[in-house]
Amino acid sequence: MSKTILETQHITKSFFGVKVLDDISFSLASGEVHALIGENGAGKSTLVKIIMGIYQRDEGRIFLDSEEVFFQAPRDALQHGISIIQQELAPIMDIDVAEYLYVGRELHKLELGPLSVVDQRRQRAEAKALFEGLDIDINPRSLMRDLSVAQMQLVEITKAISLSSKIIIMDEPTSAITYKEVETLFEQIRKLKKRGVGVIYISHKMEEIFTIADRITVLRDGKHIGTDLAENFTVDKAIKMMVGREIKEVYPKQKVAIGEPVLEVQHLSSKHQFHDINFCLRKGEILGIAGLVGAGRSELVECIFGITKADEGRVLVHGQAVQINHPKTAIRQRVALITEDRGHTGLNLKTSVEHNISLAHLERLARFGVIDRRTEAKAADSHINQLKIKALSRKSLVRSLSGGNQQKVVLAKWLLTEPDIIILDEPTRGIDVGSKRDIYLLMGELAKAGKAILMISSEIPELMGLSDRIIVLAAGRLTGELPQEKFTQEEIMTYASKFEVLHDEK
Amino acid sequence: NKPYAFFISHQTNAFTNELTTAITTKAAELGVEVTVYDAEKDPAKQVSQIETAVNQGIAGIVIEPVSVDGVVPALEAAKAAGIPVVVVNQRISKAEAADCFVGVENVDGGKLEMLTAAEDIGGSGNVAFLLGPLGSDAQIGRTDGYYEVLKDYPDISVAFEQTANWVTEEALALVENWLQTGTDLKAIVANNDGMALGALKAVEDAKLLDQIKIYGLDATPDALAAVADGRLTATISQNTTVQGTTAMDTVVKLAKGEKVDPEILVDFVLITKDNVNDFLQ
Amino acid sequence: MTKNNASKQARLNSFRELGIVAAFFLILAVLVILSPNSFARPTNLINILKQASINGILATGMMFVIISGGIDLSVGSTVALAGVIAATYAHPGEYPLVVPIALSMLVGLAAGIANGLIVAFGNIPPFIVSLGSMTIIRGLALIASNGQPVFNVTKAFENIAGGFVLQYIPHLVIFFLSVTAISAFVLTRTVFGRRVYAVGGNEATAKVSGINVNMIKIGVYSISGFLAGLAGLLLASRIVSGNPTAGQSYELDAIAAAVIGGVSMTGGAGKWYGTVIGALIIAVIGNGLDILNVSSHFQLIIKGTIIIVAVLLDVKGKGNQ
Amino acid sequence: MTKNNASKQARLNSFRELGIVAAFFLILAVLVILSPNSFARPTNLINILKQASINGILATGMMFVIISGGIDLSVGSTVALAGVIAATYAHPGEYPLVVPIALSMLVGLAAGIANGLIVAFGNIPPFIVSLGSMTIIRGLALIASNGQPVFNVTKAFENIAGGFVLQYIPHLVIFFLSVTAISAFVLTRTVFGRRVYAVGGNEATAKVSGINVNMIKIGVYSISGFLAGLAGLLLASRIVSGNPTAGQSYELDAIAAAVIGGVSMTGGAGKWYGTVIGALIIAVIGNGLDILNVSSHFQLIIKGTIIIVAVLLDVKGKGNQ
Ligand SMILES: Nc1ncnc2c1ncn2[C@@H]1O[C@H](COP(=O)(O)OP(=O)(O)OP(=O)(O)O)[C@@H](O)[C@H]1O
Ligand SMILES: Nc1ncnc2c1ncn2[C@@H]1O[C@H](COP(=O)(O)OP(=O)(O)OP(=O)(O)O)[C@@H](O)[C@H]1O
Ligand SMILES: O[C@@H]1[C@@H](O)[C@H](O)OC[C@H]1O
Ligand SMILES: [Mg+2]
Ligand SMILES: [Mg+2]
Repeated sequence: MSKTILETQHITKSFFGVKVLDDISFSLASGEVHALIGENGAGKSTLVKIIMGIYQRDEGRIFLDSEEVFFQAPRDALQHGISIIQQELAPIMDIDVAEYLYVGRELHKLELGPLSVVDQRRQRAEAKALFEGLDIDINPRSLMRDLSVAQMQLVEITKAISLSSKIIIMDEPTSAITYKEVETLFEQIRKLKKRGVGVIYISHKMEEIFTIADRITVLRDGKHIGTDLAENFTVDKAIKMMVGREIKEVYPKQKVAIGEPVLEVQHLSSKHQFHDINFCLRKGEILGIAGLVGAGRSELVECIFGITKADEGRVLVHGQAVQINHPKTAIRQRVALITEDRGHTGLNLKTSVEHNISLAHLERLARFGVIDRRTEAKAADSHINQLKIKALSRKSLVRSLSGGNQQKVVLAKWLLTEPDIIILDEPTRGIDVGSKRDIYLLMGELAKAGKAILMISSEIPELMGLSDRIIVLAAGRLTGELPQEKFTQEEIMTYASKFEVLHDEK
Repeated sequence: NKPYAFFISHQTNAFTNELTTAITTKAAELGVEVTVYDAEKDPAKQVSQIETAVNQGIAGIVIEPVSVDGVVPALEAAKAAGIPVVVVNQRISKAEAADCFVGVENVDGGKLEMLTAAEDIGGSGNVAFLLGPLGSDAQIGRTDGYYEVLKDYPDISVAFEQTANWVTEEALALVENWLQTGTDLKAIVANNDGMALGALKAVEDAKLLDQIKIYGLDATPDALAAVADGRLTATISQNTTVQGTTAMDTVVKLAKGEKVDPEILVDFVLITKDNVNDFLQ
Repeated sequence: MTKNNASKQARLNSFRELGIVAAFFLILAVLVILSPNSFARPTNLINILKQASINGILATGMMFVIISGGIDLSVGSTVALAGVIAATYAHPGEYPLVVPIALSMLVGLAAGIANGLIVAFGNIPPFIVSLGSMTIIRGLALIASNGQPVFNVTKAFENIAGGFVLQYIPHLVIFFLSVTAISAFVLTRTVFGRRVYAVGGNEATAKVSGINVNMIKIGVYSISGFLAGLAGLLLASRIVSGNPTAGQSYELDAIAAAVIGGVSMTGGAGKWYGTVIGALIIAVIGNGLDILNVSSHFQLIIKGTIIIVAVLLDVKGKGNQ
Repeated sequence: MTKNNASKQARLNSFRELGIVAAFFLILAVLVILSPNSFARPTNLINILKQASINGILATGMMFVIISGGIDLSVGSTVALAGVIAATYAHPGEYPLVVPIALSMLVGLAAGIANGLIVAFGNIPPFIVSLGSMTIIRGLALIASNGQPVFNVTKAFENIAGGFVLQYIPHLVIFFLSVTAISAFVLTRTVFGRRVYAVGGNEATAKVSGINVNMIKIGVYSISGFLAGLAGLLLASRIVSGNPTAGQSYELDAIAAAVIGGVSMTGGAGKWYGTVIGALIIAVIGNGLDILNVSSHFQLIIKGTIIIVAVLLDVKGKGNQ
């Protein structure tokens, strides 16, 4: 075994008197990928944030190359060759991609301390080269604001890799990207390993863990459950250690009778985003939408939900053409949309779990405009229980929840509206295996209760495991439709890569 | 042994400072205590301050009001509580609310200033007026005075008339802009010295001082210096110190139960190069 | 999750907001010690409440706007315009009292609606919209009054702000308390109030959650304008005249009260009682320093320092959790 | 995204900022038509530049602060304090010219550093910090000058702002241009400048990227304070006296210039030339309306309207992309 480059001993951390890390010891060797797994709220992000100097530990020690370190700020960690891809994407929106890649370590022409002249041309050139090397199609001059979530995540990956750190922390780096990019990332990780870089890898995707990890550490409720070489683990064993019980049959698909059409999309087009989309969703059906990053799936459902306007085409709900030009109309039609970007369109991070959950449902929780707070509290509590949201209480700030639990809050919000048509855009982003299963079961229940579900997912196994039917988008066009019996990964990928370049319709 | 209270509209120029100094000095001389309340130009604040002071218990009130009517009810209440009230410099809208007014007749100050200017320019030509904050007692009175004089000078026309809010730099920019129009101005008459000095700077920069005469009011030290240099044509003193000492004196008399005149007027004095030396300290 | 946890969290949350309340009592205590016979008198305490009222009413409106993510710089000018209009229709023997009352509030409401419409549909930064309208409304106040104070108003008009309830409690205080009570209810209990927080917290999320964001914006500026109209009426009644130059920089005091009380300038967070405390702190400092006969130039230094230190105590208090 | 799309996007981005420039030229055109003989004279154009200078310098400092996500309300008071100090040390026959010059800028810098330290380490909202310091610094200016203008300064002192280069170009304009040029360079080219955007764009991310966020904050307030000191010196030289009440509400004009020019109040975005255009628009409106001899009440209405409409044109221009 190669030498240990990072070691944490007996780390303890509490928030508001609640212990979220309890005596955690962890180590990383050079050239090693050490996976950190555990349920939502287990403390994974908190641990790596402490290593990075974002949070300060209450107790415990951290050693870097056997020397004890005290990081006051991420700056100190960076200087010691540690970098991080954070779980929650929080880019700087109004600068361009090249600048973002080099923020905090700008390339200079002239060394004058803070007044050093930034060599923007070189930054762009380097950025372009980096992207080419990683086979990522992003223009270094685009504003960060104009990127999709997936593209932002790719930029984060590129940034972390380009830092030439000794230690790279990846906190759910693949939550928004698809197979193709995951492959590219793994290739890079393998290259990094050869250079002796150590990687801490956090993910809820078991295939990824077993593909890339050398060692695995399991956390549960802030406690260290076990560490071992990856080859000594099986998926079932890992899950059992994480959840504390067995979970079998990953995709619990139920048989449901499929009824009449409830949502029909006809010739829907929006300039530069998607073109002439036709499909129909039926009662009791789970319809999957597959596609690569940038296929326009999110744009399509946002348009159906009234967030953006279509240029052409129409939408029918229960056979009636409806003009949905604001989400409030969609909600009145009993449509719900769980958007893919929880930070920007899913949550109000400044308020409590309870107020987030009730947000889309206030009218029906109120009489004469006055909120019935008892009913509200009950509704919030019951959804917190149903979805096993790990929060101190419904009054906790949603900001203080772990990523996966935040995602569950978004789900709870929309379930509370009792929708007939549920659109889910990457609904299990960042959700642990146990909870995923709960959500899958829930989707089954909903379908059984006659709801219609439209689901976008970049995890093809998930899509195949749950859908009754899958439609595939490529470059904004509908390129294929597959009935359940025809689901294969290859088939879906073929349709997803069937680019007929979307011409500018003038 | 209650203290007296002096309410002043603000304490941010030479005039108000001189008034305050006069009052506090006189109080010391008379062996009484005086608390100074600064309303920072807010009429509501002055009302609050009167209420606060009355509530604390005071021997008498001298007030330089922010607003000519705003303070009336508060003063009436004070009077009803047996506290003597002297209003200084600016009249209130209801004279009975106070026991005495000590001050000037602003219209007269405006008249004196305008009359001087009209004579200096030979009774004809364009003039421009720089006004204080619109609606203030001094602005209204002095400007009325200007127009009263102009009735006798049909050949003088007012080319520009604008407020510069007592502020030097506002007056400076305003006059710079007026001068850009190429209008042939003979005189700039300002409601106070602060603005007159701004006008002076603009005119000097445009090298037009030999053509345009400038007039101010208040006899502030910097204005007096400018008059002595022959740059500012004239300023007018409102005998601020006399106003202050008289007011303080009067309120103490009232508190002792002495009778005083309901109105004590102080004269304006024209100050030009000829007599400026009498006023320079 | 459990009842127990929920109430624990609730206690934690509200304890966090207590910093500024503590700062307030600290200031009170210092003043009581420095001036036991004058400051702490019951009549002076009522006096302070009265002096806090007009700013308190403005601050309440401002709180709605700031929580929604906006700002309203035009309230000071609206106070002047509404006051001038009110006084104009309050001359003896002309109109019944209801006319000036209704007109001043309508004027405020109209200003607010205009601000709201431009912010919502023009998509212009609220700072610019209300800076523009602050200037415009001041111009209107000057034009409406021809640049001079409007006086000669009825006794009944004077009595609106000047009167007392139960002999001791000034009408102004009653207005302040009523506005506070209603606002607190609207903000914390109603769908509208909840949506104000949501819009300020995350506008995109609010929209996706079915909230008509534009209506909420128009709503908050309308409230702010309406309350500025009311404040203008009260001020005119208090100074028995409509003064076109009144209310200058009142917007800063109103913002200060809200922000001292913990309303976040970036929107989405703030409590009604924080704003009340903020307004009281400002009034107490002014009153206390006057009573202590601190020279007005030094008052400025002390006031500025207290504001910063009060908020510092508040922030540090929260940080220690 | 194809290459083609990318360069198209880049072009779009820079076109987006043109809205306010167009609005500016529209205002110019209207004034030229209304007053061809006075407004469009070369001497008047230089006059406008001169009148835009002091606000332009303040707005430049404000721009740094706002882009970093802050606000500095204290600049107007700093102008007064620096001016008073400068004038105090500029009496004939007392100190060499360098003393008032250095002192005024040091005073400004000190005020800026103090603001920066409190914002950075106290973690207090910048609005409150600078509202407090605005009050404190005004108090200091009044105390330092004993509440009255400080006059009797040397010719050389008067010449700092009042002189000309090449006979026609006022020193003020040279100062404005130099400040703009240096600031543009710092903001767009240097590590510090780029980090100001990063901090304003997303403070947490900037921190995780290794930026010393506190240093950047202290930096921007220092720049703003320093430039306010310079502006105070220039104003004192321009009005040939140090006036403790000078600079009132200058902060609003400075913020307006920056925001009209497209600087985002929420931080992270803004261009230096936008701020210049913003300051010019404000100066042009003031000059034009004075020249047209519009009554001051109407001036307010027109000014307010133009500010809103200019930004509306800007926003709509961007929206149509
Ligand atoms: N800033 C904070 N304030 C309060 N509580 C926090 C804070 N950050 C994290 N927590 C709590 O700490 C616990 C661990 O959170 P953490 O984010 O480390 O979980 P995680 O293992 O990364 O989960 P996930 O898989 O959902 O990302 C959670 O219960 C969370 O609510
Ligand atoms: N804010 C934006 N401005 C301009 N273009 C955008 C924006 N957001 C997304 N796009 C573009 O729209 C297209 C589709 O976006 P997106 O990547 O979200 O599609 P998707 O199918 O939902 O994929 P994903 O799996 O990443 O959600 C891409 O070409 C993307 O660059
Ligand atoms: O200068 C002004 C003075 O002349 C007037 O009497 O009161 C207000 C002052 O600012
Ligand atoms: Mg996490
Ligand atoms: Mg998507």
